[in-house]
Amino acid sequence: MDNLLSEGLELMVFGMGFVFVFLTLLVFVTGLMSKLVTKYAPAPEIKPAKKRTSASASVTAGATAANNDELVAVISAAVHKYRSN
Amino acid sequence: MDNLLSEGLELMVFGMGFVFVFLTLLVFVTGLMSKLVTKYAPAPEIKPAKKRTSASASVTAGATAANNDELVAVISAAVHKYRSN
Amino acid sequence: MDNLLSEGLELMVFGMGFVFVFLTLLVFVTGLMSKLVTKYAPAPEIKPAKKRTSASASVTAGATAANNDELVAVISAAVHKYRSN
Amino acid sequence: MEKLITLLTASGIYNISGGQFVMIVVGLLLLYLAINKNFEPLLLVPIGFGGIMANIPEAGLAFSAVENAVHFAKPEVLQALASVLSASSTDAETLLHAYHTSSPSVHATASLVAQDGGYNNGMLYNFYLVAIASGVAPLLIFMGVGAMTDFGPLLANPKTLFLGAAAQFGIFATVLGAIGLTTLGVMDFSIQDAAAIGIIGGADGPTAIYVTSLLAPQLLGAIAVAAYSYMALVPLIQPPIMRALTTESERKIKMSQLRHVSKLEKILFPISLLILVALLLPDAAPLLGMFCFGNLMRECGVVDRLSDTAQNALINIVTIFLGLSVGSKLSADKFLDVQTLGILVLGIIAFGIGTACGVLMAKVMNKMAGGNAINPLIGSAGVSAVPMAARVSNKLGLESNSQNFLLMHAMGPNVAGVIGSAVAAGVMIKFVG
Amino acid sequence: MEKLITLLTASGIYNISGGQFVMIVVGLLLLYLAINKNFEPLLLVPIGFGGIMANIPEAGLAFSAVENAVHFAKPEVLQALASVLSASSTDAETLLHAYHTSSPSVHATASLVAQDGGYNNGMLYNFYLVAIASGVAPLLIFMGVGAMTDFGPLLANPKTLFLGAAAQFGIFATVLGAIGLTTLGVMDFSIQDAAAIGIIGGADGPTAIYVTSLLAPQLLGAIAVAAYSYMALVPLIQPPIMRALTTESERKIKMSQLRHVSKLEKILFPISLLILVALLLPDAAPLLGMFCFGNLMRECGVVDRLSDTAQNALINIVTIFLGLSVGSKLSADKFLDVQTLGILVLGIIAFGIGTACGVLMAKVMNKMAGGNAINPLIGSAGVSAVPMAARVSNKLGLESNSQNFLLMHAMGPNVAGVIGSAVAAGVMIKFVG
Amino acid sequence: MEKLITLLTASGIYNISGGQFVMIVVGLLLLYLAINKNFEPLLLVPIGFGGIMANIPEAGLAFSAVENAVHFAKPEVLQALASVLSASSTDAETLLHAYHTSSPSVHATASLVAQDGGYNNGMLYNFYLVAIASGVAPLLIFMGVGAMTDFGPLLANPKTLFLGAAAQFGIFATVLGAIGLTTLGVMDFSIQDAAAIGIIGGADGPTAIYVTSLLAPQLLGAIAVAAYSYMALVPLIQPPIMRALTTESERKIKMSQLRHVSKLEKILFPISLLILVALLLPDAAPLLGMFCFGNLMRECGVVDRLSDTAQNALINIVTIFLGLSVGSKLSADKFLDVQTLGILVLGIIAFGIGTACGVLMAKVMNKMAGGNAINPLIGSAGVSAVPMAARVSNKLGLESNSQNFLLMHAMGPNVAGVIGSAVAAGVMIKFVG
Ligand code: NA
Ligand code: NA
Ligand code: NA
Repeated sequence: MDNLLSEGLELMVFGMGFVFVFLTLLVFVTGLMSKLVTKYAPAPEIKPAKKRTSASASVTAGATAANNDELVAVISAAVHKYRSN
Repeated sequence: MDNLLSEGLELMVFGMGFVFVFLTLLVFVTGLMSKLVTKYAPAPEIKPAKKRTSASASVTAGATAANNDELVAVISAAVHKYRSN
Repeated sequence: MDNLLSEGLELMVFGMGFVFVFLTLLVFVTGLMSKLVTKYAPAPEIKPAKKRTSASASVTAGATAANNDELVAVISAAVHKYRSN
Repeated sequence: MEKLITLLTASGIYNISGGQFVMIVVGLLLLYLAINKNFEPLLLVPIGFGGIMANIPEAGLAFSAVENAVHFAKPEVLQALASVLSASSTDAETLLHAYHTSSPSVHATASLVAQDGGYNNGMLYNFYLVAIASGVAPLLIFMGVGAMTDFGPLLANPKTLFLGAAAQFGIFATVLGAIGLTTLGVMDFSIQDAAAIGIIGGADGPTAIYVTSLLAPQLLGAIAVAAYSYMALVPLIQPPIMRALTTESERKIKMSQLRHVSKLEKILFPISLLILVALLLPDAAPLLGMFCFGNLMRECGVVDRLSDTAQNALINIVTIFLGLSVGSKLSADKFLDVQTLGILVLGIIAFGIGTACGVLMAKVMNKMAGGNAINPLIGSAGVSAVPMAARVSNKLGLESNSQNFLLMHAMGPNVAGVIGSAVAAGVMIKFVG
Repeated sequence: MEKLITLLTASGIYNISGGQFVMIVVGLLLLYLAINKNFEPLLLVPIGFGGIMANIPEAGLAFSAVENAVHFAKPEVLQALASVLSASSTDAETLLHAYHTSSPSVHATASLVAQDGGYNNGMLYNFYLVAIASGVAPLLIFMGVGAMTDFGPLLANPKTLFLGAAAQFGIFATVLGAIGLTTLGVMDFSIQDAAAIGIIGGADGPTAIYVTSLLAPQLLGAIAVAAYSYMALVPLIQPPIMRALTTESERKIKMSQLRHVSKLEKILFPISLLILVALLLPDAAPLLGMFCFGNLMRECGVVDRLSDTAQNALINIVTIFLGLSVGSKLSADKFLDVQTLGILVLGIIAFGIGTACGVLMAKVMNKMAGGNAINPLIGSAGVSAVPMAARVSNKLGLESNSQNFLLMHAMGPNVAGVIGSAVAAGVMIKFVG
Repeated sequence: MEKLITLLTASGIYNISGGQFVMIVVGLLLLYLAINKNFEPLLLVPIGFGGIMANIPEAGLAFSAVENAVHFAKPEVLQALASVLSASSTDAETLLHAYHTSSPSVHATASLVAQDGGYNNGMLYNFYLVAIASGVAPLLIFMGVGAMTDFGPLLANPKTLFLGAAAQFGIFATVLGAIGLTTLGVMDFSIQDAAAIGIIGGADGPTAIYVTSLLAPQLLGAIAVAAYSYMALVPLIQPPIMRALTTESERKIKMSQLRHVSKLEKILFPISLLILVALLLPDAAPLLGMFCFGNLMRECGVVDRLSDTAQNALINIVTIFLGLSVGSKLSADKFLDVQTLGILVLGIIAFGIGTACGVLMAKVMNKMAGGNAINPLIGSAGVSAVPMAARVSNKLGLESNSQNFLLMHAMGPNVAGVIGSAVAAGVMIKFVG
């Protein structure tokens, strides 16, 4: 019984301690991450999308937003021709 | 063989009988239920919803329709402010 | 090792051969099927639906498009009456 | 060269049996009926396609690991199977019979032995195990159907429950018919087989599949195909019977409008039904319990997202697997049997008797109510086959009186028929399960 | 005649026990609360309905094959079970105790013996095995919740994570309370039971179910019901505590607007959290891993169709089975126990302490930040109960200052509370699992 | 204090191995490619995330109960495992080798022994068992892809099937390459490994996963990652090859418009294909059967709700589990191997050869058809990688002639490539499975 109680106390101390340590670390990690993001990829809302597009434009030409626009045009034309005969 | 036939007959009598007994009881239970509802919660269509709202308004204030309306207003305001800076 | 190599070669010859045989057969089967369809069920786009309707109209009267139109009318009428009292 | 021979001798065209060929044609026929004639396509497209896949020679998609092992007949595997199954010889028939009649624990051991030998359950067999042998698929479909069902018309006129009761006479008369054929030596049905066949007359697919999977799993293919086909044929089967049993003046009877049913009544109904089931017939609890649960989700108004999923994504997913699983039972050795013929004949008789009893009961009720209150045409809807049977009642009503809309009045007995056949199913499971 | 007697003696009304009757009433009460009072209906409707089905006499829907075999007590089956379970006698209690404490391999053998005897798992028991015993249902719900969660407010003000930490004190204090009651001889909880009960204070349903299924499965029904009920009661439980611990001027504090959070930060957050979990507390990896996965699907913007399914069809399907499975644990012998009373009392204490600690922590942080930066009302949101607790903070804020919208500020601690209790759950599993 | 040490010694940071660290970085890289470079994100987001979770130290999420038991090494459990596995010693390597090479029945027994010792399958391992080891997930994805595929362009010009055949040469050439490397002693692939690696050249994710799970499950992680990565890289890999093998005038060829294809042809095509598979190559029946089933549901027009679910809710759910399951095979000991390097190199060679053969076949067909009928650029689409490869053909066509829209013409060989690689998969399974 006494053993159970001491186990419970220990659980409380270490458990609560660990929760605080973990969330404190998360505060630091999150803060650091946000700082890095703001520093090296500062544009709000619009840049990330833009950045992604331009970065990948050189790599996976077929799959980017730019190409998707183009694709829509192409498909529209194709479908139009295809249906109109 | 004969045994099988008598078993089938018995199954028919008791099966059909039971189906009728069960559905007859259901007729009574349903009728009684409808009568009680019409007597003690008479309002058609609109009351139940209303009743629920008012009854629970006193208990789980945060989760009722009334509060939902309020909530929408609050969120709209919050989002508006949040976005407009 | 040598055994493995010959097994691989055999796999390539028979595998590739089988793929070609299979797809060649599929070309013929598809072509034949298309020819038969064009011959015996020639109408483009509209006939199959029509055919289905008329063919089944005599068989499953309750479930065809024609009946569905009728049904919509019936239900509308019914619901209208039912709600308006 | 050797590889070429392997390929040829393992090809379908080299191995196809007459039975498999016929069953592939049957599968194509089911697809034709489903797609071209609109025969319950949601079930018959997957069933037909599953039936074709089940009969692809050498693929063994519908067979268990043990059945596949017996088919390919490696001597050492057969020996090991004979040993765990305590079979007297290693010939296919003896082994399969011993396997199919073995206890669950022997079954499990035999399955491991077959897997040790390198054989596995076919894809469709696995679908069958998960969807039907476990019982879960029909129950989930019942839950979805519950979530789609509006009990309003029934609550407005609860007496229509009697019509749903009367129409179940088709079920029990057919059981007797099946037993009669056996007594006469024409067929060879056990009492369990007879009960499962009778349920076709309940005109309710998931109920028929559920009962058959419990009482006579070897008949599942034939019974499910019969049940769904006849449900699709309701507009053909019912009208002559309905016309024969009613007079023109009866068919002209205009029923008074249904009263409005409150939300609260609709919420309390599935709960009342569940409690009645709990008190009287626990064996119907899985079927009717899930049905009531679906209906409560629909009506209670606070779990709309669950109700929506039960009526759409979930029931669609389950339907795909249920259909393919039923199709897996369309193998030649099980389906191409004189029993299947018997089932088809008995099934249509069950439908006919059910329809007739529903109409006759409606006539009796009409007499008792003064002769001008209940149109007997709504009695046929008591067989269920929701909503087809109710539409048929409506159609015949309109033929006699173009201003007589019976649809809503027929929906009452129609959904009552679902409850009635689920109760009948519970009685069957209790007595012969 | 014999058949009639069979029917009667197998009916529910003939066999119902007092406990079953009471539990059916409890199930009805849960449905009433869910439907009429809007108590977390998405869970409590299935739980309540499952609870009623679990207590249908003779149906055995919530029992395993072995439990059903013991209930129906065929002597030869009992004998065979006693033999594989090494039980000293064949009376029900001895057998069931031996079964429930047996090793997994003995368990599996006993199950096959019961099936050989003709008994099967009940439908709800199968749902329980697949959904909860496997651990998968709470994890998928966590994934869906992750896909629904916006970490923007938390990222705009990461310090609110401290509030999510402080509110977990309710969990550990309650563990100590449960142990205290045991030490005093009032209750009889093991350390595992105490840990599972404490998690109620985490105010997070899936976390509570996950932890309980690992540490104290026999308490699952009571703990899940308590957790969801108290989450529904948050608007009643929290306000008095919040008012008592704050001054009017504190409640009037207007918080500065949250900064804008970029898309990239939102994408990197779940990944950062996952890596922190991986490095520090592997035992929380399943829960927080699936949560982060859901959130990453939401934020990354390239798998919207997966995120949409995780938030809708999938979470709805899982919720239906999870609810019914939890309901299956509302059987009389497990729920109608003085322990349940203890759980209910301890659960509400856990909620109260968690709320208080959150508020107090917010007061401390406010002091440290100069006394006018953080409204302590947002502290109570740290218990999680998303988004109810945040709404309560907002509501009380508006009462003191009708221009003070705290909702977005309270969402930070609110989602921090989810992380906090998942971490606490990991610690529990590590130490007493 | 003891608890603190427990916590520390069980933490990830204390236990992480170099391999796990590298694999977590690999997982992050996959997420980066998926999210930032749009590399097949629907699969690579779950695969990458699953890979990170699989490498969380001490969590054992990707391990079976037996592997977890061996990792934690309780002496009595190791002793019991050694006994059922007939292993000569209790060291980890011996036990794991005995476990991985044991028969299914010994496997099952060992699993129960590990569970008796208190160890369980990790979450991801369970996902793998249900989704991939059972074979069901790739098949359901194939069904969904079938439901999304329009065979119209192929039916309008069935000869493009030859292009889908030619492009499969990449598969078989790569098998030979893998065997060559083994003969030279550079790598150590079995014939099964070689066959699975070759299938990467089929440019079809679910086919590659299905074949690999049957022939070489230990290579699943590397092969799936290679297959999806290279599919994403199609716009980089194909253009240089296409340009090198065609002349400017060939690339300018304008193809005549495709004829209209009737609904009935589209309905009959999947049925014809199924029957051809049934007659010639039963081993391809699961893959192509489910593909045809999905396509029939799409085209038949009477089961739209099933087709819609197969294309949305169901395929999304399966994709989530398939991705996480594949990710679970990205454990350091299996992925960080020189074999993975070999797989990556061979995979890209397979893609290249397939592309080249498709283009060359198109040139031959163009010559045979008079030299101005078929633009060879559509040949590369025969590798499948639907619809990326067809878009690439279209793009290069536009570069040479801005009025030349090849997209619809390239869709024919593109879907033919799916059929072609499924047939090749069937041949592999037949010969080396
Ligand atoms: Na019925
Ligand atoms: Na919490
Ligand atoms: Na391909």
